[in-house]
Amino acid sequence: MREEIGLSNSNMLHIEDLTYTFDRDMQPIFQQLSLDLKAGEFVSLIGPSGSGKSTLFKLITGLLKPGQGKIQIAGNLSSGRLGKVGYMPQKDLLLPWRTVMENVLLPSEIAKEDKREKAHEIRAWLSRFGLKEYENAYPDELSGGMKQRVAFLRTIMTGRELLLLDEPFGALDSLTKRTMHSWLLGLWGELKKTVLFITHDLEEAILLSDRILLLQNRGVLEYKVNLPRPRNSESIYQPEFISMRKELERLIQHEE
Amino acid sequence: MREEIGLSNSNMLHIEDLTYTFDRDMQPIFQQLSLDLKAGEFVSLIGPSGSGKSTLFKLITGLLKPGQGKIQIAGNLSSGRLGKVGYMPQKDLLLPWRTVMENVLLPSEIAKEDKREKAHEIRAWLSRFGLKEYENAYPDELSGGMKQRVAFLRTIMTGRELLLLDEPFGALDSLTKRTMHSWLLGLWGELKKTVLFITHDLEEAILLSDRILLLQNRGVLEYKVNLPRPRNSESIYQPEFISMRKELERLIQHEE
Amino acid sequence: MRSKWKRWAGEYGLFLLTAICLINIWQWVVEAGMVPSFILPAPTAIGESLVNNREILLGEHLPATFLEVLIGFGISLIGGLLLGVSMHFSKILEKVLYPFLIISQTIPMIAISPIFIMWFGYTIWSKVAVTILVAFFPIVVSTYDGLKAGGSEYRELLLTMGAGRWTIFKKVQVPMALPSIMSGLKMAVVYCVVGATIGEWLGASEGLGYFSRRMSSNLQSDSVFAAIFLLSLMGIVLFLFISLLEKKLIKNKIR
Amino acid sequence: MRSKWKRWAGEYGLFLLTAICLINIWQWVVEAGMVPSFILPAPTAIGESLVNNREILLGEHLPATFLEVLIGFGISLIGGLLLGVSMHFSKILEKVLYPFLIISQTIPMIAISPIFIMWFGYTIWSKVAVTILVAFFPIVVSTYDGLKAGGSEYRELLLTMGAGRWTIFKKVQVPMALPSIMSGLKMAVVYCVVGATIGEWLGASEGLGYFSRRMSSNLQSDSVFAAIFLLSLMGIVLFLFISLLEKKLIKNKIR
Amino acid sequence: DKSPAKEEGLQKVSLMLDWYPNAVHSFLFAAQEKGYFKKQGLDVDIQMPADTNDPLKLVAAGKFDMAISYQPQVLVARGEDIPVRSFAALVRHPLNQLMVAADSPIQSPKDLAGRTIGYPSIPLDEAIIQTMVKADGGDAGKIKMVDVGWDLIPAMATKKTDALIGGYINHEKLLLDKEGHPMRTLNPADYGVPDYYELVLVGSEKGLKEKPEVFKKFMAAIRDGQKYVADHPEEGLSILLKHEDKSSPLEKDIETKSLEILLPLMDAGDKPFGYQDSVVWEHAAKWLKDTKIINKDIKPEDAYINF
Ligand SMILES: Nc1ncnc2c1ncn2[C@@H]1O[C@H](COP(=O)(O)OP(=O)(O)OP(=O)(O)O)[C@@H](O)[C@H]1O
Ligand SMILES: Nc1ncnc2c1ncn2[C@@H]1O[C@H](COP(=O)(O)OP(=O)(O)OP(=O)(O)O)[C@@H](O)[C@H]1O
Ligand SMILES: [Mg+2]
Ligand SMILES: [Mg+2]
Repeated sequence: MREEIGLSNSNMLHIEDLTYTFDRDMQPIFQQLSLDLKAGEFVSLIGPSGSGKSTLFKLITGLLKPGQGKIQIAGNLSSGRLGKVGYMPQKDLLLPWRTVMENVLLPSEIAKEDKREKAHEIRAWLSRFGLKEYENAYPDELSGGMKQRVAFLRTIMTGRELLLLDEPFGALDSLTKRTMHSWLLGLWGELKKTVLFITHDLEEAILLSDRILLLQNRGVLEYKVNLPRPRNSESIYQPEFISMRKELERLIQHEE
Repeated sequence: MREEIGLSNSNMLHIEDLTYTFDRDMQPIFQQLSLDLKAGEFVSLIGPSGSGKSTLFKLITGLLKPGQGKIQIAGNLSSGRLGKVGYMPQKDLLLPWRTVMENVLLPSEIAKEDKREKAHEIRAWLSRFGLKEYENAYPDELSGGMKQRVAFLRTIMTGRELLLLDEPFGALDSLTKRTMHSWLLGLWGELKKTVLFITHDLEEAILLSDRILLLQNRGVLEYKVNLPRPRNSESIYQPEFISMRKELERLIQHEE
Repeated sequence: MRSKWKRWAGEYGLFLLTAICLINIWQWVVEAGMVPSFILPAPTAIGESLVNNREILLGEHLPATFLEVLIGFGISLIGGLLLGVSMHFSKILEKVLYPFLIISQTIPMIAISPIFIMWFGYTIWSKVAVTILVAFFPIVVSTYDGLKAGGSEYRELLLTMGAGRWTIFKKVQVPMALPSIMSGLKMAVVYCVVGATIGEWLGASEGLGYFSRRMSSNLQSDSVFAAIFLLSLMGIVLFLFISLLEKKLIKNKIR
Repeated sequence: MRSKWKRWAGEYGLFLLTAICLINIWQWVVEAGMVPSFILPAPTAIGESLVNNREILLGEHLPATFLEVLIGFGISLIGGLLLGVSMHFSKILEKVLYPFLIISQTIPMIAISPIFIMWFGYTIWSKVAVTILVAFFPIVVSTYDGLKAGGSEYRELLLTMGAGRWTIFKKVQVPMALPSIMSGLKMAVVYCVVGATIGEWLGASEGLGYFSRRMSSNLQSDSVFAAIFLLSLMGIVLFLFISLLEKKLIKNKIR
Repeated sequence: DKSPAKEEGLQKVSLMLDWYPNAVHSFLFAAQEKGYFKKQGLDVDIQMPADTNDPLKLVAAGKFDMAISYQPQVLVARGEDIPVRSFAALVRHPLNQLMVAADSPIQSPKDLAGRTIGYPSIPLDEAIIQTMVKADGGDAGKIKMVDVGWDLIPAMATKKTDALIGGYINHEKLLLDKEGHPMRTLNPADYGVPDYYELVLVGSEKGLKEKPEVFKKFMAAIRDGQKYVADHPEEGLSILLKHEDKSSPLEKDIETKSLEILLPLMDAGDKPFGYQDSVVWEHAAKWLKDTKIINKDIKPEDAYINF
């Protein structure tokens, strides 16, 4: 017992023997899934479409209740996980009746923080994200990629230690994506956030992560990324990088 | 005059001097944009987030009216372009009150085709797309990638000659994506469809396209993909392919 | 079978319990003489009157009122939906008709009852006319407002598929307007009941409204309230029926 | 200034035109003797009566009714919203109260007029009570039904941000329910006018409803219709006011 | 002219009318205007009902001290154990009479066979017709009674019915005449219906027992009022009209004619205004019992009291 607590305390996220099923008559999506995230780690989650990545995120946030097993965040084994992590859903889910600024302010409003101050901070972020002129635009005036950036910024503004990002850069062009990457790496390095990151872009996964988790029906397969940091976008053409990618691809194909 | 008609007739899509502005006081999104798609061509459209790719699609479909310039589809210069192209929007836009099957049946219903027959056809497609068991599921029971596949299938079912696909495979993992690629290439080769394809994945663009169009503020930059067909997913590790990708990346960066 | 009963109890049990409590208090209040029974008769007296008059109440007056309600609601339903839809499609129609619709709601029945009698005489149609006048408004407003709501992205998608206005209307706008429309229908069906009652005041020879008026002039409050009890029951049953329909229609829709 | 006028004309011109046409036809029908003037007086006669009685109509009866409407609507608004919201949050409350709400709508006012007078006497409150009885229902139903509608994804998102029920309610559910609520308010405000009229029949010494009933019993149809004209006008103005509010509130919201 | 000190000494009395103020109520407004109530130490508050049945109930419930109602209604009420009692007869003969168009072939009640009669669905009206036709030797089974709701006049004016019962000779008839539909009336009292009191003043049994002096004072005041109106009909009427002008003007010609009709019907002859004759009560009670309007045995002598 003591050991367990000791173990979980050092981890930001601890999942043990998680089993979840949507419908009783359907196959479980996870069976006995276990994984750990150390504080300050950057871990990517990849896996086939429909394998349950987004569902896992919903379980971690507390939106869904696990059938069996336990989920601990920063050592707290409590069922009240809601509000403990920064979650960016796969759909942008910007409130259509709020402007960009108002949408990004939402977490601060909920945390009852000083709006004026935050608005100032947000304005700085917006211009870094290339959204300077869109502060007062409504979501339906934005392009797909812009919406994603706004949703990403909104997640950042929750100020949580553990960030769950569900394909945050899926709709971004390579240049914008690169800016966001370097920015995310900076944030992660500076603020010691822990990030769990869903992506379909293997290059992105390798570039950003300490570890890559491959979610599959049989469980989770771990792949360690042994690249020195700091990394930058040029790295992707290095031979180690390309060989890693190939290996990962083989792994995925093999698993199927 | 004669020449113009002659020219446009040979093209599936002909855009000339297109200018479009959302708000009067804002900068125009396109200025004097021109482009042509020959029948049976496969062309990718890339460009920074917010550069107007989706807007261009909306103009081509007829959802938006051009400020200046003209758009011809299969030589018809008519303002009634609605219903002439197969359009897959960036958001999946599946009707939440319809099942997967009912959503995919929508174009056939609108075209007043025989439902029973189509349903049969769709069932075959669904299993090819790995959605066999989801025929009667509602959109909110699907993962992000599944929704995208359903939306893609719905676009195919319009049966149009010209397909406008707005990031159709953005939320798909590499394996599923690969299946879809080979399938799309097959469809295009067999049925002689003309495809205009928005993507942020340069590899995808190179792998699939005859030409790549780079949309930027100053206009469209064309890049010809001189790779022999048939191509397959292994091609991406070939040296020509990698050099092409690097060239393209340089081009994008240079443009910025 | 048993679980059905249980569900039913869960659904209505609490209301019944509260109702029984209230009825007991009411009984006590009347028996204690705090309210004279000729103004508010005791529940037992109402029950007695219900039993005594069951034949004419259930055999004659209830069916008569029910028929008026059904016809009135049916016509309001069709007409209201049509009008709401037409107003949605035609700005002109909307601008012309909306004010008249509001006017129709602000006119006290007493002022136009002679007109109704002139037109419809003392037939069932004068009562149906009042019912329609009362039920029309919520149906039109909720249909019109419901159709206004959102969904422009879906509409655009269907446009690109070559769908006409009518198809878009059927496949996108109606499903999206359904919650609002059902909300209006629920109100309308309840108003129909009181509309029929008022209609029977204009002149009738049967119906619960007629019966209650007659008994009122005979100073038989218990019978008046017996009729009101049946009217309320009718209102609740019709309301529940529409609610059920709502659940069936919207169940797998906007979730 | 001019463009404002133009917009106004575009908005209401068509209705006014139609109204003028109809009024002319009406005048002609009455003058031709097709309808007896004591059943439907000529518009000119109504106008004359309006002018002749302008002092008591505008100086006494209109303000009296307006006050009743305002108080009644105000209370219904607050109470209806509160009740609708409470019923949304508490299944128990919903199950207990909904049937009573429906019952309240099916009881013919005339049957309980002695009860009203017993409780409220001849004060303004008996009229306000009727107004509330009439306006409450659409507000509660539309609030309750509006809050039921969709938005579960947004709700989930806010949950993950640590928002409580109340925050989610304020930030997601209220904005999403607003169209439905405004729809209910528009109906309710119109019903308030007729509610005040009915209230005045139960006992009053002023108000447009009182006036119209008095005049009706004296067969002075022109004065009856003069009062109705003012009632309709009040209904339309209040309706337009709520519509304006609706536009302001929902303008940049669900587009 | 009113000193507050004097006002304070006044006893408050509430009175509910049978209907909206009209010529029949002239004596009340005259008594008020001329200070007869004040002279008796009374401050009378006059209200109007929503429904003609309300005044009785509200008096019985103690919400009002007195009300104007109808003699048969008082008897019906006593049959229903509603504790009210009449304490003055205001109009001593039926105002509610059978009306037919002036040019109608109906000359007497027996001619009603096969005709439709409009009425407001009050059982009393049914009894009146039955009695009238039977007394006239007609076949009561061949009559069609049609409920015309609360609107009596349009039923007649739009010729939906051949005859009308439930309307007053001093109101509906005058209005119909004025609108170009001249009416003839057949008095129920001429055809077997007892000559009952149309309008009576009622109080609750409790009130009448506990403070008879108030009623005595009230009677004194309205006797003065009625005397004033009888002596100066024009002035009496103008007091009413002036009072009503403030909220809803009455039509002078109609009310003038109405008062002309009413004054003789309100005159008690050698007895004081309001006096009630035990014979009238007995006859009315018997007739109501015979026609099954009332099913219980009631004592007519308990239904009224003279002051
Ligand atoms: N509400 C639901 N009811 C029933 N089944 C559901 C529901 N939500 C998701 N599922 C099912 O759960 C499985 C996993 O879905 P999930 O969204 O977690 O996949 P994913 O790994 O995020 O996929 P993608 O990469 O396509 O987003 C899918 O098969 C899906 O059909
Ligand atoms: N309804 C609108 N009103 C005003 N501006 C709009 C509207 N829709 C789009 N825009 C603007 O037009 C520009 C182009 O948008 P568009 O959606 O075409 O970009 P995109 O190239 O598709 O970007 P992405 O790759 O991020 O999807 C953006 O700057 C956006 O803000
Ligand atoms: Mg997902
Ligand atoms: Mg786009």
